[in-house]
Amino acid sequence: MNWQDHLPALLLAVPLFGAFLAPLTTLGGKGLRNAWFIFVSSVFTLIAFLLWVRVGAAGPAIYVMGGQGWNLALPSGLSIPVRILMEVDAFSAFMVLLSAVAALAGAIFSVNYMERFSGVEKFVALYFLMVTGMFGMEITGDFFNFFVFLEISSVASFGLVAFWRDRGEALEAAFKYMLVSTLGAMMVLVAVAFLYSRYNVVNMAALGKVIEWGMVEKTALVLFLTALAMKCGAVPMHMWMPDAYAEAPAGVTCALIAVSQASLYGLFRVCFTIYGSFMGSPIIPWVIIVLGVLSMFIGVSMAVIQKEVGRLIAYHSVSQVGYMLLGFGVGLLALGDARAMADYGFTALKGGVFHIVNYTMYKGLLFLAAGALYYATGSRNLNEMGGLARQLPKTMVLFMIAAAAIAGLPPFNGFVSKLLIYESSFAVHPILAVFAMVTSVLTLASFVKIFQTAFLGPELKKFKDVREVPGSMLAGMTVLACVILVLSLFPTWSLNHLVEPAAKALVDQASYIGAVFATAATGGGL
Amino acid sequence: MNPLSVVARTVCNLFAWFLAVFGIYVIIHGHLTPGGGFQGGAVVATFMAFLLVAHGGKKMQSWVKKDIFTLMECGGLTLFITAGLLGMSNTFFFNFLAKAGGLFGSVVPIGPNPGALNTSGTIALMNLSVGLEVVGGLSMILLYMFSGAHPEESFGREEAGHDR
Amino acid sequence: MIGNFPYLVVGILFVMGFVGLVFERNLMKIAIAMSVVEAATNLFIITLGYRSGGSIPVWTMAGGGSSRMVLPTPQALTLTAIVIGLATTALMLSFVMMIYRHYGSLDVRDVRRLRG
Amino acid sequence: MWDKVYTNFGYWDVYSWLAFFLIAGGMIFFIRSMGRKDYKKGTDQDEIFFGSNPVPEDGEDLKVPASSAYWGYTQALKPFYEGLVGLHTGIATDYVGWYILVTALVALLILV
Repeated sequence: MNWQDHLPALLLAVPLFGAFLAPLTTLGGKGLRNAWFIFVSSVFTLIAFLLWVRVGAAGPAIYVMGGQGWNLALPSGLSIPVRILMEVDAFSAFMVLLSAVAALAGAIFSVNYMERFSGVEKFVALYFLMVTGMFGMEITGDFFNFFVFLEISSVASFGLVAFWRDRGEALEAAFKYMLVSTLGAMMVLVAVAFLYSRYNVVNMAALGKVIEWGMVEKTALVLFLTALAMKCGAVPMHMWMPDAYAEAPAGVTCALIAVSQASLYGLFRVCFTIYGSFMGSPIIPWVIIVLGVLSMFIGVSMAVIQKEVGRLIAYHSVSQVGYMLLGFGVGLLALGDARAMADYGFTALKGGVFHIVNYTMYKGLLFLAAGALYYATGSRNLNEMGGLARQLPKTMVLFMIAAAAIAGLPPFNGFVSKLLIYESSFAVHPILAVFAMVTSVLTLASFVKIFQTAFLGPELKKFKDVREVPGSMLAGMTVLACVILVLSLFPTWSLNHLVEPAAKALVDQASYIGAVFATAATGGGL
Repeated sequence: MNPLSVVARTVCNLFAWFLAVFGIYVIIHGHLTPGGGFQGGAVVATFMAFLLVAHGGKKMQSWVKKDIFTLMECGGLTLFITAGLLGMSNTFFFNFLAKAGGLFGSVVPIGPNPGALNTSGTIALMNLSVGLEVVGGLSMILLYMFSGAHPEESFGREEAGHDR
Repeated sequence: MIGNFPYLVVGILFVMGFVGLVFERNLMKIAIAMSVVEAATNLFIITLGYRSGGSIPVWTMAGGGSSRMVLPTPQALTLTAIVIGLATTALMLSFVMMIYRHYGSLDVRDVRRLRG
Repeated sequence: MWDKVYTNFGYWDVYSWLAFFLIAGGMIFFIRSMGRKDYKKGTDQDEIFFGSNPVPEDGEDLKVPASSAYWGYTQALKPFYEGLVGLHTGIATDYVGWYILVTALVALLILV
């Protein structure tokens, strides 16, 4: 028995274990707690990396919780899988890897960022619970567990958004986030129930095998589509996003971005793997494209006029999610047509997948830099800042890397994925590419605004004794900056080894289904 | 909140124990009868709610500490995940105790029977740990909600200064 | 006909919950409307699991062999959903409580410092 | 590893960009090194020119606040922005309303 077969289970067990033991680590004082925080984060990042390597080498991996063997998906001659099943294909492994990196950076950053507050052991516990939920959403093989992990990550993130509970704004943001998010999760559950009522299964692969195109399935698709689009912040359901992202502690926001990407993962898993063979009609791809264009444009328009650092960057999250929706929508539009797929569809998918990793890295870094500004100056209002480049030179350099990457300045990575999306969406309709480019220009404009007002300008008296932020915060930001630089300097390598397997796995419905129904997965035993 | 009248307190003192016993019954028979760790834990937590309402928060806080509940919660959850990890020679959450003799290892008799408690392997163990966790967690939620509703009683002043 | 009656109740509950979530102004009533939606979802799943003439899915107690046992999945789904619903309700009520302490109001139109 | 990224329409080559930045940086340093050598620090050559007024002590009086950035842009698009900010009411029930509205619209599109 190979220990690497157990990687999917370990990926969930390690952060869960970390969460449950976190409140006990206070007995050993602050040092033990921080060491535990970093240690567990590093371990799950390592596991995510190993899982990614293994899936890249050996194809989709399945894991049966509680079965007699890890690959015994269909015991005792059953025709449908009934156990809790984890299934990791290249796209899931890719998502797991980048969420783990974002969560690690947020954890390293939070060590010094949160040290002046009480109750940090509960913060650590909630953080690991949120990470568990996020990983679970990305590797689960059935819809009901998807709902459960969605709720685990959501409930943990409500608590984290409201962590500074003596700020009324934080509570308000958490309440609004909670209201829409809980309703969305309920709709996901209703959609699961619809599919269950028709096919008596909740397993994704089994559903993808037997599903037909009828009224019940259409209703379930609508509920999935809007609920998950809301969770990743598509306009006009984006309004919770700037509230929650700006009010959460910065390290949490870095991980919250990865959580919203997990919802995006769910959306595309539903569209490509379950409903993949019914995307001949153009309505659903166009719904996603329209949501994407609206998100891009309205998100960035709102961002330009913001006065708070956090809210400005959070509105950019809305607009960047729009790019991914646009890329995936174009890919979905070409799904039924082999020629269009080769012509522009696969390029759009690659652009979308590459944008997910780029976005998670640079947006995380931007939020961490905004958190560093808040830590150093005690203010979030851009009107009150100025001349901080003298006091915070390292933060400034890291912020500059992220801002250049998001605005798509050469030679950074943001432009590569945007280029792939521009050119493939141009093939569908030129107006889409025009909207995408206008959005990119406005993005650059708003980051010039932050950079100019916060870092440049004359030295202010009230910030005379501001010092550079402490080491762990810089270290957390450096992790993400290094990833951005690697992605920027080796775009061919990252496209060939990181992005392309993921995009291929996304359109390859048959191998996802085949992994569960393989001969090794059937047989006697329990 | 002030304590209720002596009649209410006496009745609560009496009936709270029945609730606790019934909750523990539901937890222990989780693998045999409807219910289980969560439901039983919720019933036991009503025991805390009874005492909290009848005797007021001040007396309650002199009786029990919140740390005990934190310990119960962490202990229960750690026991749960350890039971999962111990099955790792086959898979995570593999039921390695079932039908193996020993602890919870008997085979269930087929047909109507009075209920064999020593069956079902790790499922019973997990019911116990979930019950422990839910008792701790729900009691803590009750205590925190109570102290949040009456901050002056539990903190002596308005809570302040968490952020900076 | 009478078999479809529970779905009618589910529909009514959903509509009641949505109307409450959109048109109510009091945070407490919004939290109650959320619980109504949760209850409607749970009722929906439980109703889906009903088969007339089926027996309980317990192997040793099932009368008439395993062919008449209903699938236990909807019950398991609902139980999990109830547990999650309890957690969200408790958290939501705590938020409402603390929002009242900070804003001095339960009107949703007053709780809007974050906008624009 | 050192290839270009082809997109079926054009390509992206990060190394030519890096070469461009290196050459541009070299030219900038070259031009800078041709500057005058008689500049001295600490004399009045070093002073800030503030319209021949005395320079304020605190930078607060000098800086441009963030809300003044892109004033012309927001002024020109005022009707658009008034509508857009008006939509972001910040009322929690409106958020839910938008979600239900979008679900209903998509359901209309797909189901009918």
